[in-house]
Amino acid sequence: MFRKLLIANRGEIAVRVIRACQELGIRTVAVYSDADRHALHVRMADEAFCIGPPAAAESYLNIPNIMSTAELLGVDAIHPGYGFLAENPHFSEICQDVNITFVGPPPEAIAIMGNKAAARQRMKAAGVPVVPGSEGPVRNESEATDVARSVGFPIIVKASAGGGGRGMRVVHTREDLRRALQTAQAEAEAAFGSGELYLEKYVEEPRHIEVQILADKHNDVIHLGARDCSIQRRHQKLLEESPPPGVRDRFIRALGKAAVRAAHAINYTSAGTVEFLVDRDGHFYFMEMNTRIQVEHPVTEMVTGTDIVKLQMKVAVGEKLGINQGDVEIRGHAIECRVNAEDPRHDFRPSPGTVAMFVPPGGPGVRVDTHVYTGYTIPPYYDSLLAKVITWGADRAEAITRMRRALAEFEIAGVPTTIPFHLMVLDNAFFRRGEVYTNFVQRRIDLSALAPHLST
Amino acid sequence: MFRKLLIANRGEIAVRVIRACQELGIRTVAVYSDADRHALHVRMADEAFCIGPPAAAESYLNIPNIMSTAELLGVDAIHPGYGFLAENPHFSEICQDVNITFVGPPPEAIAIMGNKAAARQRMKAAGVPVVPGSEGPVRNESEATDVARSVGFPIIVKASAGGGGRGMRVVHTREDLRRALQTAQAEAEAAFGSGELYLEKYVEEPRHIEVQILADKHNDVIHLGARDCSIQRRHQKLLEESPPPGVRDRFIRALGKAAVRAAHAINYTSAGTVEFLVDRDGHFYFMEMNTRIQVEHPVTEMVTGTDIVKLQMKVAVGEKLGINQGDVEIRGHAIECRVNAEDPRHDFRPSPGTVAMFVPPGGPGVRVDTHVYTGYTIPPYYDSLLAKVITWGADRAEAITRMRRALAEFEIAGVPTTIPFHLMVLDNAFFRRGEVYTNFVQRRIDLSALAPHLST
Amino acid sequence: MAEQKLDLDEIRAVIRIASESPDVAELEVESPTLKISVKKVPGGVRAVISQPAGNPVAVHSPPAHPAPAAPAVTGDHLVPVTAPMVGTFFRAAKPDAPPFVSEGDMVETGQTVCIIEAMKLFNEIQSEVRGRIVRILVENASPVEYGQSLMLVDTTAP
Amino acid sequence: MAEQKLDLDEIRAVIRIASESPDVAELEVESPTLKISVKKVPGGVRAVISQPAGNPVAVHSPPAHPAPAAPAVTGDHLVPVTAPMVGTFFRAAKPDAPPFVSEGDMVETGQTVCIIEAMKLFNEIQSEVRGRIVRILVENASPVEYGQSLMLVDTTAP
Repeated sequence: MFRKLLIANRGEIAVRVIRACQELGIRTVAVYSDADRHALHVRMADEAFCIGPPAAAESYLNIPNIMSTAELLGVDAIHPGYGFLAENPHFSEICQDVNITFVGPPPEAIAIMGNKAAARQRMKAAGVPVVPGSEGPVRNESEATDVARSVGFPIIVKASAGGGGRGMRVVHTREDLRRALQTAQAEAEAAFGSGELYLEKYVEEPRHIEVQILADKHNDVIHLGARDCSIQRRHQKLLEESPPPGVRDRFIRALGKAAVRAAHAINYTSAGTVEFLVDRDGHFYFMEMNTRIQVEHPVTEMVTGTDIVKLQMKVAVGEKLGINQGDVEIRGHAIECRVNAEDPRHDFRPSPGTVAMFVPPGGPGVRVDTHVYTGYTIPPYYDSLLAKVITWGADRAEAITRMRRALAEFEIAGVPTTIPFHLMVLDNAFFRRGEVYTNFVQRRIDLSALAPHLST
Repeated sequence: MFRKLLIANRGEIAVRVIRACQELGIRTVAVYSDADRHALHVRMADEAFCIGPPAAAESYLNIPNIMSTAELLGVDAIHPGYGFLAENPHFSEICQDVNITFVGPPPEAIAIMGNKAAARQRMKAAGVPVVPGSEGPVRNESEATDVARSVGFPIIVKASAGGGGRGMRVVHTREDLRRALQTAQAEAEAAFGSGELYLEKYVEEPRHIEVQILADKHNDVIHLGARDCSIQRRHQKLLEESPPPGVRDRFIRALGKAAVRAAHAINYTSAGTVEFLVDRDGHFYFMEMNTRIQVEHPVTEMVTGTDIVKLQMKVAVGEKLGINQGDVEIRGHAIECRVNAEDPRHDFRPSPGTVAMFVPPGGPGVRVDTHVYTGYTIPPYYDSLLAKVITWGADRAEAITRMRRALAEFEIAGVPTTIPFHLMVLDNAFFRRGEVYTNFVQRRIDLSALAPHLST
Repeated sequence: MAEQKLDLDEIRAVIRIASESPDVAELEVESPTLKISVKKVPGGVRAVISQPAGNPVAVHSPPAHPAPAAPAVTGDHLVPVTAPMVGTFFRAAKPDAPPFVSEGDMVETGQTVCIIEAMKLFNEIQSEVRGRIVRILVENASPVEYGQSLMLVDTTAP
Repeated sequence: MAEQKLDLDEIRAVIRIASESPDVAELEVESPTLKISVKKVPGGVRAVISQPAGNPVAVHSPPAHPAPAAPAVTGDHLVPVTAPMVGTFFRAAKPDAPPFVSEGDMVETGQTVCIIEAMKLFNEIQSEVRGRIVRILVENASPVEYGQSLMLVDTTAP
């Protein structure tokens, strides 16, 4: 196993990685920006090194300072967490060059999945269903028109380098196609530096279901079942669960097989997630692959009894997975709510500040992953995730009532949080019946019904 | 289900019961002494009522004030937790008289198991192995001599009403028997108001293994596997685990069957625990039955995926258990450490005080049951339990390393705790091999090796 | 000469300052005549006020579950009659009987001022001081907690 | 004669100062008529402020992971040279070359005072002020964090 590992991240995921290292007997190095001097990951790590000013570009994205720290402190591995440098093939390559193990997939796998159009072609070739659309990028309007004619409207224009909804346009008629191509291209160029576009049939009211996979360096790939992440707001996941509600085991096995095929097709190693769109008729389509640990990995850990971050280390060091697909057994149901320092009563605006009191929930079936403690000041520079609450139940109903209970007892004073929003979702009759889709929040949740903020 | 339930207890178990009620949609009434005005159970319950001054005899044991509160606030059930009134058959009877459901067994079952000599006879009659010894109480020295001759020395003299080591004497030779009988009788009379004694063969270096059972009012009894509670200090359990290490499944099934037989023999309902002594040759003997929820119930919940407190409510209201023995499946391994406000460097002396900072551990496989929060003042009147940390692992080794990690990250400022002691046990080679017995702490742990307290 | 009475407004102001400062966990203010120490606790503020020349006075913030009409502060001259048990508070021996006492009445030490019914038993509650009943804090036939203030007696009344 | 009323604005001002100083956990201020002690919500770092008559306020706050000899605050006249990047600190351009500066030397604004090696590159670090090097805080060839104080320059030196 590794001797000493640097965590190139902050917040709850840095804490999560440190915990895994402690259980494996690996020494840890935390890096931190000036704004994170009092952060929990700094206090928990064996060593900590300041790598720059608050702005992420100059600290958590500062490859020279991170690599200097890694070399100065003699680490033999780097875990990138999620976000920041986690899906930067260049960073993964630099680690390789200086003989430090990057706990993640090889640079080539990151790069392929980073280009959406290329990934789509590759998956199609491997027999993984993709949404009907263009073969790779479209070069001009007439190509686009041909594709639209063959798959039928509505279609969606997407940027190859895209993400987060930018460079994306839904087109309902042939007449709107040209303008959509132009604006999407301009947007993509501005946002990602590449105007390359591709087309897909627009799947209406889809569910977002993803498969957790694990791959070792001995060509073994397994999946750990599926997660439903349909409860989103502006493409940000807010609540995730496993297994997906109202879905047959057979369907999940089919998804799992497709995900394993996807991983094999790009010689993937490490933990990864293959995301699928599922339409109302139960067809599934490859959407993208996240080549890193994900925020919502704990729901899978809770139902499978695995520790994905520890397994990530195990395969990174070159060991065999040690688990066959037949060993993976799903028990019960797990839900994760992302508690953010955002005010759901005011359009989810981020609300940094000092947490005057922080009493996390506990008791049976409750897991909390957080970097927050009483007295912690949330810096305004990074994302607003305060804590992940994960509940396990013998069935979905128990997981839901337990989550209600856990969120109700979660005491966070000093900043508004998304807890009132989550309680609304948990109480929603459609949600309780398992009727979820990616536009659930717009269609089913009336945010104006949230009681006015007490302090205003 | 119940409409409104009163919790006749305090501390973490009151919080535990409130959590179960919240998940079941039952309104809760907390009762509290003057010293517990700011306690977490008071803050979490729907209603709270002060029932007396700090001394337990005048508050948590004050049956008139508790019953008055129950009637005034119109509750339909009372949960006694553990300790205090939990095993008081009189209290259970009063509840029956006023038509309030006591969440526990019927008074007769409590009474039988409260008299150790009677329980022993009853168990023997039911075919549950008991330690060889007297048939019921011994009336005089000559009877005692006869018993000692037939089972052989060493023998142990015990008080029928006993507990906590009082009224107990180990006798190695015939010559010592008379004095032992006299002093044990005097001690038992002083401590319990009854000088009734019985004799058992003294089992040397036994393990303490107990079986969790659940019984409904429809004559169905199941067991949820076994717990090893051998790590004790002066008859106080400090660390518990499930399943017991180094024991075959077959043995646990045999224990389970004996425990179910014991429950049937006394028409038991509710959750209960049958405790066994296991000798070095693998023979097991009924020791006693605890007719209540136990401190260490979470380890069983973690490996079986059940919620014992919720099941306790379910059977109390008259529903069927809904689980057959065949549904009970043990997954992985769980350990509980009781973190007490006691100083292991000074003979475990209780250390009440204000908890200046309290950051409980989190992450995968960690459960914390506690009533403590940053700023909480531990009153000096009650027991010293601060928090139960329970870890789950795919196997015992993972549960142990996870517990090490969790305890190391547990931040409790302001009072000394038993955490350094637990870390010593977890690191002990004998413990790691599963070689445990009730005198493990005396034999294997060198308390003087604990580093001197930093603040002295 | 020196004014020994507590300046309650001053105390309130200091507590307010502490309450309104989210970063502050404890605040101690000491002047030649007064020492105020405020410790914030989850869900409330605990304040200890001492007058160097006088007796310490404890101020409890309202509990999470407010007891019905428990006065936050009682002056030196106001003594509460408190419930020695849990039960139902009655002002009179029978529904049609006159109340034992009313606001404005003088009471002697040992005089019965109300009844608390508990477990079907009627317990007469006596005043432990002599003085004038200035306020009855609990509605007739209400449930009362242990220690709850039932009425206030002004011991400086002539 | 003396104004005995509490000066609430003064208390507020002290709390504000404590709140605005992220490294400060407790603050005690004592004047002949008033003593104010503030404890902030626990965060990990404890600061002790003392104000002996006439001397400047000294604050020392060791970070959770003590960086080698990094003073958090220096007097007005002492300006630190800080590391603009992570790397290895060298006092000289080559192992056998003389150090750029030594304690007691005068330096001009823009004068190279040390080198930080990072990613095989040698970065010359310049002083941003003119003054006398009163202390070199880091051992030659030691790793330095971003923002770490490397040396102190006394700007009041003639």
